Amino acid sequence: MSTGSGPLDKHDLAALVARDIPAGAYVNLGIGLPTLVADHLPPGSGVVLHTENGMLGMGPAAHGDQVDPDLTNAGKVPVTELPGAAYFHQADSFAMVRGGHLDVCVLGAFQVSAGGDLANWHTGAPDATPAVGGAMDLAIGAKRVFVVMELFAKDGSPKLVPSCTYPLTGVGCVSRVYTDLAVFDLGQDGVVVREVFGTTTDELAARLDVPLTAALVP
Amino acid sequence: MSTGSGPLDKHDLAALVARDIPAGAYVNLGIGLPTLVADHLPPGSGVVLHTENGMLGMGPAAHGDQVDPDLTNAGKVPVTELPGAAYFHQADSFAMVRGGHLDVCVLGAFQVSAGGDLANWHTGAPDATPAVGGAMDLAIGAKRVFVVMELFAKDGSPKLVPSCTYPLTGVGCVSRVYTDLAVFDLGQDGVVVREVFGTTTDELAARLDVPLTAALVP
Amino acid sequence: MAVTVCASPAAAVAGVQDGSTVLIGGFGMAGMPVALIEALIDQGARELTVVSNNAGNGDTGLAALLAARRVRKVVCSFPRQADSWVFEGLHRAGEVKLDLVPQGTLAERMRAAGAGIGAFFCPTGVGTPLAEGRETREIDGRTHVLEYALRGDVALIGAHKADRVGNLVYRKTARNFGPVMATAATTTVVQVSQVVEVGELDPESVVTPGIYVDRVVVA
Amino acid sequence: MAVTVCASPAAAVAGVQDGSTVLIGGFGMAGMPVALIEALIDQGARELTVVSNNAGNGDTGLAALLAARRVRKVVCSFPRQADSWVFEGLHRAGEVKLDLVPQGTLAERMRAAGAGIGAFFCPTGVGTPLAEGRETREIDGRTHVLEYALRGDVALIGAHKADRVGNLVYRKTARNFGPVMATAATTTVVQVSQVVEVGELDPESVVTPGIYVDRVVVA
Repeated sequence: MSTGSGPLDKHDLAALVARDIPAGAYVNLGIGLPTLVADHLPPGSGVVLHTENGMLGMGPAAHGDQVDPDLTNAGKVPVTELPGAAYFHQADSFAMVRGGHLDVCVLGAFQVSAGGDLANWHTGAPDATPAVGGAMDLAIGAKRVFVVMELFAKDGSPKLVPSCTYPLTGVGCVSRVYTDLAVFDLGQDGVVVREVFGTTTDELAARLDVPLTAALVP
Repeated sequence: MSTGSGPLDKHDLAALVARDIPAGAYVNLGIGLPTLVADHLPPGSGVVLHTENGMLGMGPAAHGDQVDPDLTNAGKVPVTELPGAAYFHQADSFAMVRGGHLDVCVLGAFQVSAGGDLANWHTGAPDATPAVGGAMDLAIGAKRVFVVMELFAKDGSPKLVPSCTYPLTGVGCVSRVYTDLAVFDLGQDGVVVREVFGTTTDELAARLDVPLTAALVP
Repeated sequence: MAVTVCASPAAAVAGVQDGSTVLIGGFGMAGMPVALIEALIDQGARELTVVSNNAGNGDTGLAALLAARRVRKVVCSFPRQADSWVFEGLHRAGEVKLDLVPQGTLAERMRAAGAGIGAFFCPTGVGTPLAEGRETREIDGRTHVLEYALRGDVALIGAHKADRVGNLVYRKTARNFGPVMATAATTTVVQVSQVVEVGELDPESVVTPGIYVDRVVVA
Repeated sequence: MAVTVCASPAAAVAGVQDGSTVLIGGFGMAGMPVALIEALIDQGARELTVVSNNAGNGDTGLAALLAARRVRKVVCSFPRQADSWVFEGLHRAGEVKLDLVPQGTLAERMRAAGAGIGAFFCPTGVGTPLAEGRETREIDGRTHVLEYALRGDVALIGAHKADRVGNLVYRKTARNFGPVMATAATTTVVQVSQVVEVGELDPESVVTPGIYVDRVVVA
């Protein structure tokens, strides 16, 4: 259990997630912060990135002459193709997602509940245009769903909550939450604090409304 | 309404079916007698043959050096590939069948009922090993199902019957029956005799246990 | 039946009826059949239900169809994008209905329509507002929601090359919804970069066999 | 996770448990992974449920597995062929059970397993003995029967080429059940003619992406 000198910035957080992705894993990275994880996968890890618009073996973002309007990621950003890639259509792509073939999916979140419920598609605001994309498929489909987010919202309210107040994306699907202040495992043992960054489990327990257990030091 | 000099042999029967397949149609020909229909499709008809083991654009049987163990029809007979062919896997092949994309399917039969029920997969004999293959999918999937068979079994019993005594393949799925003695349309008007060969509608009516209507001469 | 290679996008979209359900391919702009959508605007069909992953970008293509007030309802997974102002304005004003469907379920419902599957039990969305009030069933210890096949009258899709019998190949992630939509519509219209002779496409690499294609146009 | 290129068919089928459900590719002999089946006979797993389109030809391959009395039940569409004497003898003697499934439903049930679909409503077989006593439902004016996903512990399939990350291409109608079974099993083992380097297969033409493949062997 490492403790740094303070909260993690988004790049450190992405690096932390990347560290926990097994070599050779098939991984889907959500839009936004999760996308940064790709920059921290070690060369030769053999990790294969899936993009739900229809590709395995996605490479880094495309620049300049590499840009091809027919080759984008799920965020519609131009990307590149790695050797060993494969293309497939949407029904096949989501068969892959929903069928439990991805080893890890990394998603952002508005809220995660202690029981692993995920809310990341809709704030519930009545005037907001709802948009779900592949979030619900990914939430219930991947073997392990990691969430990466800041632990507290801009207004200071915790995003790891006893039960989500925002509309759900999936029920009991999140197994680990990476935040700027701590990493949490969610499971049968409740919420286990694996690592803290510039804080302590006791401090976190005072700020969160969910019971925390400190992980046994290995 | 043509009347030849006598009952049709199997090649005349196959030619008769081929005559009624529209140019450019996508067609599946069942094992046995229906397979002969391919030999009678006029050159340039643009008819595309589907074989349910995973191909569109099937060509004639392969001979000599053409034989490739990786290229067979649904009867496991080596066949050839025509220009414009496409290969696909079993789920895609039967999605095509069941989804109503084939214009015509030509099948053999043990029995067909006046209401269009088809029995062609199982004699019902208790010691027979049952085998269905793609017969049930084809029966309910194609836009039009033609049956080609002899009108009477070897023991003299009619194969066009008020209701099938053999186990069914599909319910109300057959729209036309080609036999050595006559061609029948099955539909809302009951059993309509379109053509007879070396016999008359009255003679047939006497030998069959289903009400017949003579087609209006066009 | 046999494919028609059309002389113009206008000829390719001729005959679309008012009130049709139109499946429109593309994910963002990749695979979006812009010329066919523009021709559909000129063609004039109204009261359309549009099924597409997104709800239009900028002011062209699907956004222009929406702006021309031809669309009654959009069935999609992700209408909210940086440049989806046309849809958002119409939706907020109550002028276009939205039926929001998870992306995988959207694809699978169209696949089901093309594959002769009436409905299927799907684990996506269970316990969320998108499954509220819907029929569910426990299968193998997991709750599934019943999803019905989603069929189109017309599909407008983009592909890379067609041969003269309608076999299609796509390019990279522009493949997306094209192959699925081609199977799910009564009439499938394809905008391609090139029409090649029969025999030029490798039969092992054809993605959409010609049986699913009715009209092709180079645009 | 990453693919293992195995040194022998024996290594490729190591660890198959007694009582497993084994999906075996092929339509007749086309695509039949004969070397893997022979290795499975040597490996010795018993009480297997075998899912395959046919029930063995002649005295080799699946027929030999049956003759070695390793199979408790066969799930297939077409067990009766000119040379299926081994299966027919055992079935008539009551030593092997038969679960007969229409060919398209067999494929679709495995696809459902691979695609995370719990069950689906299918029009095939309605009103026939194969749907007797089963749950049905009227959808869109047509009766459908409920079919459940069919999953394997192991899939043994044949393909043409694999690259070192497990992407597969097939040859002609030998493709048949391979791509579907690869998605439906916990462990997928593939017999290929050739293993090529990463980058040698065209990403547009890969039929089975490596994500579905666990072990590959040249045989």
